[in-house]
Amino acid sequence: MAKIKIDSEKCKGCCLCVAECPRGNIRMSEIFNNSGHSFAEIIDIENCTGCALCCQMCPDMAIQIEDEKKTGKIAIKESSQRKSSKELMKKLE
Amino acid sequence: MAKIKIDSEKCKGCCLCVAECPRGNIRMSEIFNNSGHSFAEIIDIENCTGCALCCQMCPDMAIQIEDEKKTGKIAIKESSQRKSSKELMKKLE
Amino acid sequence: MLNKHTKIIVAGFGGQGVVLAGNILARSAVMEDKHVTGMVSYGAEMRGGTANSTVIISDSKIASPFVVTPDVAIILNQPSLDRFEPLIVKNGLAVINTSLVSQSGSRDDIERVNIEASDIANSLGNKRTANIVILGAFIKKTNLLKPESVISAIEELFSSKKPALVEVNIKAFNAGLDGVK
Amino acid sequence: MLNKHTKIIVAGFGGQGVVLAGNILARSAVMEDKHVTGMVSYGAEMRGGTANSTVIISDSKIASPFVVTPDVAIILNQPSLDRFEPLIVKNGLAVINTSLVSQSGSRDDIERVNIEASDIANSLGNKRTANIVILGAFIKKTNLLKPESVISAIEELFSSKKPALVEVNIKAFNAGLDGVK
Amino acid sequence: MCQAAIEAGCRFFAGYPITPQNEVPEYMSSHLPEAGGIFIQAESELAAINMIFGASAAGVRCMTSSSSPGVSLKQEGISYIAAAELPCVIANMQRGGPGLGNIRASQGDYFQAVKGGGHGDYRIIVLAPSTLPEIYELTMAAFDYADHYRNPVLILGDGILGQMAEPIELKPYKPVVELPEKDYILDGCKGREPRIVKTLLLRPAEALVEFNEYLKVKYARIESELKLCEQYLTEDAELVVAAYGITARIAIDAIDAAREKGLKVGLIRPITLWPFPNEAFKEVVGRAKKFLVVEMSNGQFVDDVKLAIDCSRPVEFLGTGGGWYPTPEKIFEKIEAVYK
Amino acid sequence: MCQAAIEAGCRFFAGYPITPQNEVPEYMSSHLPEAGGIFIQAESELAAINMIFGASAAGVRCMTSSSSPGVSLKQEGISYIAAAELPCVIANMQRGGPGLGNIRASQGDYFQAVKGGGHGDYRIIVLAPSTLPEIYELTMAAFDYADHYRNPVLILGDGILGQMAEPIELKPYKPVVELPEKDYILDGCKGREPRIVKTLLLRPAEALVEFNEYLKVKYARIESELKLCEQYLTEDAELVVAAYGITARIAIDAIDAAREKGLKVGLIRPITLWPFPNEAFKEVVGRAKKFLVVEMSNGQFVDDVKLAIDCSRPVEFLGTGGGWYPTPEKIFEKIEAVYK
Amino acid sequence: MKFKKPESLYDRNTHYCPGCGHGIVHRIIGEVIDELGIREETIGTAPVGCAVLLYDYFNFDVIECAHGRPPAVATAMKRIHPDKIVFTYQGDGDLAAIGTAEMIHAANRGENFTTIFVNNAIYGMTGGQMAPTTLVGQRTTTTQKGRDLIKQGPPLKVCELLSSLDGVAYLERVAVSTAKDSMKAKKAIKKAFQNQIDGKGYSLVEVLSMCPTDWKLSPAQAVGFVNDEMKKVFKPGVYKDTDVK
Amino acid sequence: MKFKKPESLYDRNTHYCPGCGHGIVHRIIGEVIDELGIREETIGTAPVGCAVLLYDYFNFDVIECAHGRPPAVATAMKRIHPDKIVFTYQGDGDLAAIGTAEMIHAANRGENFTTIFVNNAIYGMTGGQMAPTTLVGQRTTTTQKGRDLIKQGPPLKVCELLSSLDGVAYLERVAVSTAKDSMKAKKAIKKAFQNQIDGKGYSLVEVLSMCPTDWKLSPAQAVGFVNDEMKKVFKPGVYKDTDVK
Ligand SMILES: Cc1ncc(C[n+]2csc(CCOP(=O)(O)OP(=O)(O)O)c2C)c(N)n1
Ligand SMILES: Cc1ncc(C[n+]2csc(CCOP(=O)(O)OP(=O)(O)O)c2C)c(N)n1
Ligand code: SF4
Ligand code: SF4
Ligand code: SF4
Ligand code: SF4
Ligand code: SF4
Ligand code: SF4
Ligand SMILES: [Mg+2]
Ligand SMILES: [Mg+2]
Repeated sequence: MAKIKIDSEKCKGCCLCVAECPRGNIRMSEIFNNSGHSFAEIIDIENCTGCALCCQMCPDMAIQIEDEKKTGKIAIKESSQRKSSKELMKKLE
Repeated sequence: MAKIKIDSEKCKGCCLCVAECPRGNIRMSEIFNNSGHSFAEIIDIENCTGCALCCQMCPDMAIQIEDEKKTGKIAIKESSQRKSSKELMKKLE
Repeated sequence: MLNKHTKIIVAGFGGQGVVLAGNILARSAVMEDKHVTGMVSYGAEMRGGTANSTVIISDSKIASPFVVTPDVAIILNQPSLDRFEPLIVKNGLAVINTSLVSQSGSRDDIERVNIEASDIANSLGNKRTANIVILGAFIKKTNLLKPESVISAIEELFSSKKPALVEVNIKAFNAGLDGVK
Repeated sequence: MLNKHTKIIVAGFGGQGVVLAGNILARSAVMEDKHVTGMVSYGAEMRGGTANSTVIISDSKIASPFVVTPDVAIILNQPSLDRFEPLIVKNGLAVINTSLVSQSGSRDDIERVNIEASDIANSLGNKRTANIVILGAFIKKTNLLKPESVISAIEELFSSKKPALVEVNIKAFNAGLDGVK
Repeated sequence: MCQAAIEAGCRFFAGYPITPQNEVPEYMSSHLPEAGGIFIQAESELAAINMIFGASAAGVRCMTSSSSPGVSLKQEGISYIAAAELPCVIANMQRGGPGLGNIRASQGDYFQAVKGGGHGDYRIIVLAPSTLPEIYELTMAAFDYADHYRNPVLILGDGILGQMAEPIELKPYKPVVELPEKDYILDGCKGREPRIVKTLLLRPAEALVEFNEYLKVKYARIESELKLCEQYLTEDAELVVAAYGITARIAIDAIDAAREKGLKVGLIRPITLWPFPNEAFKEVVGRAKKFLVVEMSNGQFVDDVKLAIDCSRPVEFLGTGGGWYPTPEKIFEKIEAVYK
Repeated sequence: MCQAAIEAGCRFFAGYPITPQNEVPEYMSSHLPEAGGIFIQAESELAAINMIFGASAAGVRCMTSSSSPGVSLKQEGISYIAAAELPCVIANMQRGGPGLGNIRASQGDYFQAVKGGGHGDYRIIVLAPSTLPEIYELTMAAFDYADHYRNPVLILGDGILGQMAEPIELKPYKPVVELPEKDYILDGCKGREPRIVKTLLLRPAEALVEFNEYLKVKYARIESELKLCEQYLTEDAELVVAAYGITARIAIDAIDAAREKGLKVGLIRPITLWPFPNEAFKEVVGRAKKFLVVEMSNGQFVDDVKLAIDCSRPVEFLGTGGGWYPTPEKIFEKIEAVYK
Repeated sequence: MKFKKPESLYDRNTHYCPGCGHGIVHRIIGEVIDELGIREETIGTAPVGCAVLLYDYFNFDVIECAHGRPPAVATAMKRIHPDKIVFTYQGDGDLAAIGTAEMIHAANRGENFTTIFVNNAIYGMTGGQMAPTTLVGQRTTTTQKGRDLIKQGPPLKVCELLSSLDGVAYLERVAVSTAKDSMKAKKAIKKAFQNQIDGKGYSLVEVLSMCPTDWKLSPAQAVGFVNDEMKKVFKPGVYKDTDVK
Repeated sequence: MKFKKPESLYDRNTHYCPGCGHGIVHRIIGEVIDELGIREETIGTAPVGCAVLLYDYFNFDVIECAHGRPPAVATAMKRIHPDKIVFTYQGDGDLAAIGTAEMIHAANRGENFTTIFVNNAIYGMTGGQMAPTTLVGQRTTTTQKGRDLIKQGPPLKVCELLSSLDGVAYLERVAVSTAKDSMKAKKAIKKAFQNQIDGKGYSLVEVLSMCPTDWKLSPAQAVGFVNDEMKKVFKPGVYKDTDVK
């Protein structure tokens, strides 16, 4: 399992990694980061092969892979965005 | 016989026509024209085929052919240069 | 400086439609035969970052088109509040998109209108209309321009380029009007 | 204007070496520690046509380097005579290459030195040295510069570029000196 | 500006994109062809100005537009067009300089426009509008002046004018000066002698001198005929603010404030920067004790003000370089400080 | 000029041929490589000036040379070099303009050189030699001023200076001002922080304003430190002729003639055109009753003379445009006419 | 597998729009320079275009040039510092429009520097005007009905154009529109730098790149545009390689 | 056989040096324009170069352009007067150095005018400096030891360069160094004008031409230089012809 990290504050939400992942293992967040972008998240860290195709495609160097050998937890930086759009939606119902 | 004419005042003495004439029928004058150039002369008008190769090559449009059918005299415009270099040479001897 | 004109700034992310909002205001004012000037600034950034659009509306001739100290600030996101709130004139007005602005401002000598413009826009099915929602709130609060003028301006500006969007934007504007008691 | 300097013009066809002749004069004057300025003009033409070179030689500092009214005109062909003879100062001098100048000039208030420079050059086997021949005549007539200086200048200027030509040019210069009684 | 140009019969536009004036080529690219005109996005500003050279010689009303660095690249071409006496309109929406600078509004190209950034003794007519309605009017007039005098006309704007909105009352085009017949157009010599458009004047040797003498007379004529200038509250002003373009508008706010405080301040705003409206300045000099020049540069326009009044009054200066505008507050402060 | 440049350590030259300054690249092409330098015949003047931009940033003393139309093409680049504060030497051997004009000597590019033909508020140091020995000296000094002030220096000559001969006493190079260490050079960031040479100043928003404020101070410093001017017989002159470059030499003949006739005439000859030697003019003003400006243009230099003396004396003018020089006779006539 | 920010790049957010190809190209260049160990020897040139601020991201010396003139600047730089590594980074407006002459002549002289040419078929920075490389039919702000073959001519193909020049050592066209393409692009860019180290002369890599903003497409659509439209006209491949006879 | 001055030329002596190729090219153009009967429809452009004064010799409308910019001027001229015949006459400095960008872009846009490109491998007017087309080893005033392949690069081959451009209709390289060549040149030039009449787009004929003066050769030697040296590097022939598939 690769130690893959997506820096949510670097991510600009372009989704290019999503299309690139052969495992379909990346999705876009429902919350926004500080710059107002929905950002990429790994769906299932166990499922990631560490092929780095996502990294190859990311225009913002938001995805890094620390080491393929060691296993570890995915560290998605917490977005400092306050409300998810889902929450907002709810309020409106 | 072609009615060929070389305008000695147009001629700048480049000699390009001389090399081009398949009949070897052009030579350079021993006198100078008003601009100080030795100029092209037809050696033997009878020998000219009117092929116009000389005209094709002349950068100064100094050679014209009036009509291929009619015969006529070659009209080399008289240079207004006063002395030939030969005359000068003689004086020095 | 001399308060003969109403100076308005609309500020937000590039992409939130601040320029369009400014244009709609300007166009509406022209329809009411007022004097008006509009200006756009992309800040120091070429791409991304904040953008703002300023409009001056007046009954008399306008000299300087610059807005340094706005009477009204229409604020679409947090960085814009941080930047422009301090510049609002005393007793001025801030119209704030509270969907994207959490920290409330620091001034207590200005009036405030809060509206969850982005949320309302989302609920209308087009999140890009938050700029229009907030315009509605602004108009309702100030009565600076007639709602009809704004609606005509929206019709005019969209119908040429994106006629499909006329309807949802008018809805958004009305939602904004209704969003303010 | 003020006759403290000797103003010389060398004029002829482009290609007759007027620039070189001017350079040799200037160089010789420098060798004699005189003040000197030189200038070249191609007339209005880019190619062909007439060229002239002017030199001022003086024992004192030279202000304007222009020669409008020469003290001496060294004339290599007919058009140059026609153009520059009228400009020569009263009691000035014209040195004329009579090989290529047939009509004698119209001024009777100037001195004249005639030399068949082109013919002499031809006889030396290099018709391009007419410019040097005429320089010889000029020096002989005026004694403005020492013949040795001119010869050194010729050596200097040719030896770097075309050493083969040093000899014939010195010959030409001497022929010029001898050509004037 | 574009609408005005098309209305005035402009039928050829060549330009190269540069912020802050991209709206111009963008507008032209779609509207000019609709009006039967030709729009070319050139490969560079050099190509653009030389296309204008060709278009003008071909006989149509033509225009190009750019901003500071791009206008620098056009200097050789402008010198050629002036030398060939071809009419054309050039717009410079100035941005902050020098170098790449920034894309804010600036008045840093005054010298280039008014003194001439190209080589040789030529002059171009320089118009400095301060509102969008004025841009509209002056653009139309620019084509007329260009044709009337057979000379390039430069509209010296700035990034703000390029990007602001203001209602314009559309007026149909009507020439403001007499338009001479264009007898220099190249369109094939059918039924007439061949024509040559050229700027090389080699023969006779005096040809270029004579041409320059002629230009001098022509320019003197333009100077005597064409001077536009606006005044505001100068009748009794003891301090006269001199400013042009957008800066003049800002100054008005400051002047109004000063008047409220009882300071007798007025404004003089040249609309033609060349010819410079010297007479208007001379007229004002009789009353004013002092001048204050305000410009968005570190001091270029100020020289012409001094020369216009023969240095007969103190000329104070408030300048902001680097694409920044002076606020009414700052101008007001300066007014208070220099007013005595 | 070339010898002086090489002697002063110039090791990079880029140019594009143009009459009348072809001798410069021709000389450089053979002699610079011999001195271990680099000569490039660029594909255009634009390429040449931008090569200079690169060469200067790379840290070597560098130079380019051209004549009027070619210098117009360099205006954008010059603005960039000034904005990047890179030292370099540019020569303009002016020819007759505008347009292609002719190839005679001219002083028609004064405005372009002194006011700045490029965009933005920048200044370049302008040196105007009048003799070949002076060209030799000033060329060496030009490299020093450029390095000292980190600013482009323009040598404003003319076709005559480019093509005349005059003996020069060769002197070994010795810097005329202190030469600061070049801490801006780009040569790879080994052992140091990366360096950037740039002219775009976007962030913070005030960056460019501040830079322009800084430039203003820098230019004021140059103005206070560097002013070269020569005077001739001005001690008792009632009429002072103001002329620069080759024109000043011609004027001297006329002045000598005037003196012979008892007219008290002198000459003031600025050697730096920017900074303009205002002080020298102010000093002369105390004594002189009138000025006569002589220049080979239709009137460009004359404005600076007026400004230098605050328009406090009448300034008469004798100009010849189009690449023609005024003869001593003509100047003398004018002197007689205006002398009262 | 490991994937980290190269040392040649600072750890900063860029100003590029979401999905912009410039970011990918930057990353590749950074990696190549790291791998070749030449960061401290490198001098980059910044163009005028969206990448004008590249010095904010690259961790080595950079000179920002006038629009279109990087090849002239780089020529001087490299001649003066023949032992340093010099590269130009240019957009299609910069390289193929205003800077055509400088590019062609530097290439033809065989100047020993490297050019990374980012072809996004548009003027990005100025807001989406037609570029010389805009496709026929492509809408831009100055060709609102699509580029017209008759009025604006066909797109300019830089690799094809340069391939006839004797002075050029290496020309390849790549893309960054898929991960695979990016890896190929990296190989090409590495070779272009290696050529310079080996003194082989002028090398240029043309990179087909996305500009979602000015194409008015989503990033995903933009990728599609490169893959489906651009590659058809601008065929990827090696156009010249003096190593291969 | 008859050989007379064409009507499109005035009966004047030219300012060209003895043996200069410009005179031959002028004559050919004059004849072609006469034969096509388009004298009164023609607008020529003069370059900056030895041919700058061509309007003194041609008997039709001419506009003299800034150095290198005739293609830009001609573009405007032809677009405004699509029914007139517009041609540029340019030297190698004008077209292949300072005017590279204008030439390439006019060609690529497929502007429907004709270019006569007189390649004499030197800057004639300014006194013999290196041109982009100067041969390797050729001495000029700025390459006194001969053009050096490393320092100045190889000569720029314009026909080869342009042949990849989709916008170009016709490219041929000819010479005027023999009578035969001149006749071929005439054919090519006639076709280039005919193409314009037929609306086929950009046509360029490159003419290898003599400059005895700046080559420092006699006219006869200059002819030899074209035949023996230039033709080796600049191979005559048709480089593109959209008529031929
Ligand atoms: C002389 C000059 N002309 C024009 C501009 C305006 N300008 C800035 S970037 C640019 C084009 C950018 O397009 P490109 O080179 O393709 O880069 P991109 O932004 O697409 O990456 C232009 C025209 C300028 N700065 N300077
Ligand atoms: C902007 C500018 N740069 C340079 C020149 C000088 N110049 C005049 S002609 C010429 C080159 C001529 O060479 P070419 O184009 O080959 O024509 P040729 O004389 O050989 O026929 C140059 C560089 C100029 N007039 N304008
Ligand atoms: S490394 Fe490969 S498998 Fe893992 S998320 Fe990225 S693309 Fe998917
Ligand atoms: S490619 Fe990078 S920037 Fe784009 S969504 Fe994925 S992580 Fe974010
Ligand atoms: S026409 Fe032919 S044969 Fe007669 S002179 Fe000329 S080349 Fe010789
Ligand atoms: S080719 Fe013409 S110019 Fe040359 S020598 Fe013959 S006739 Fe005279
Ligand atoms: S405009 Fe285009 S090229 Fe520029 S940053 Fe945005 S996506 Fe990238
Ligand atoms: S210099 Fe050369 S190209 Fe020019 S006229 Fe003379 S021979 Fe012809
Ligand atoms: Mg691009
Ligand atoms: Mg040539």
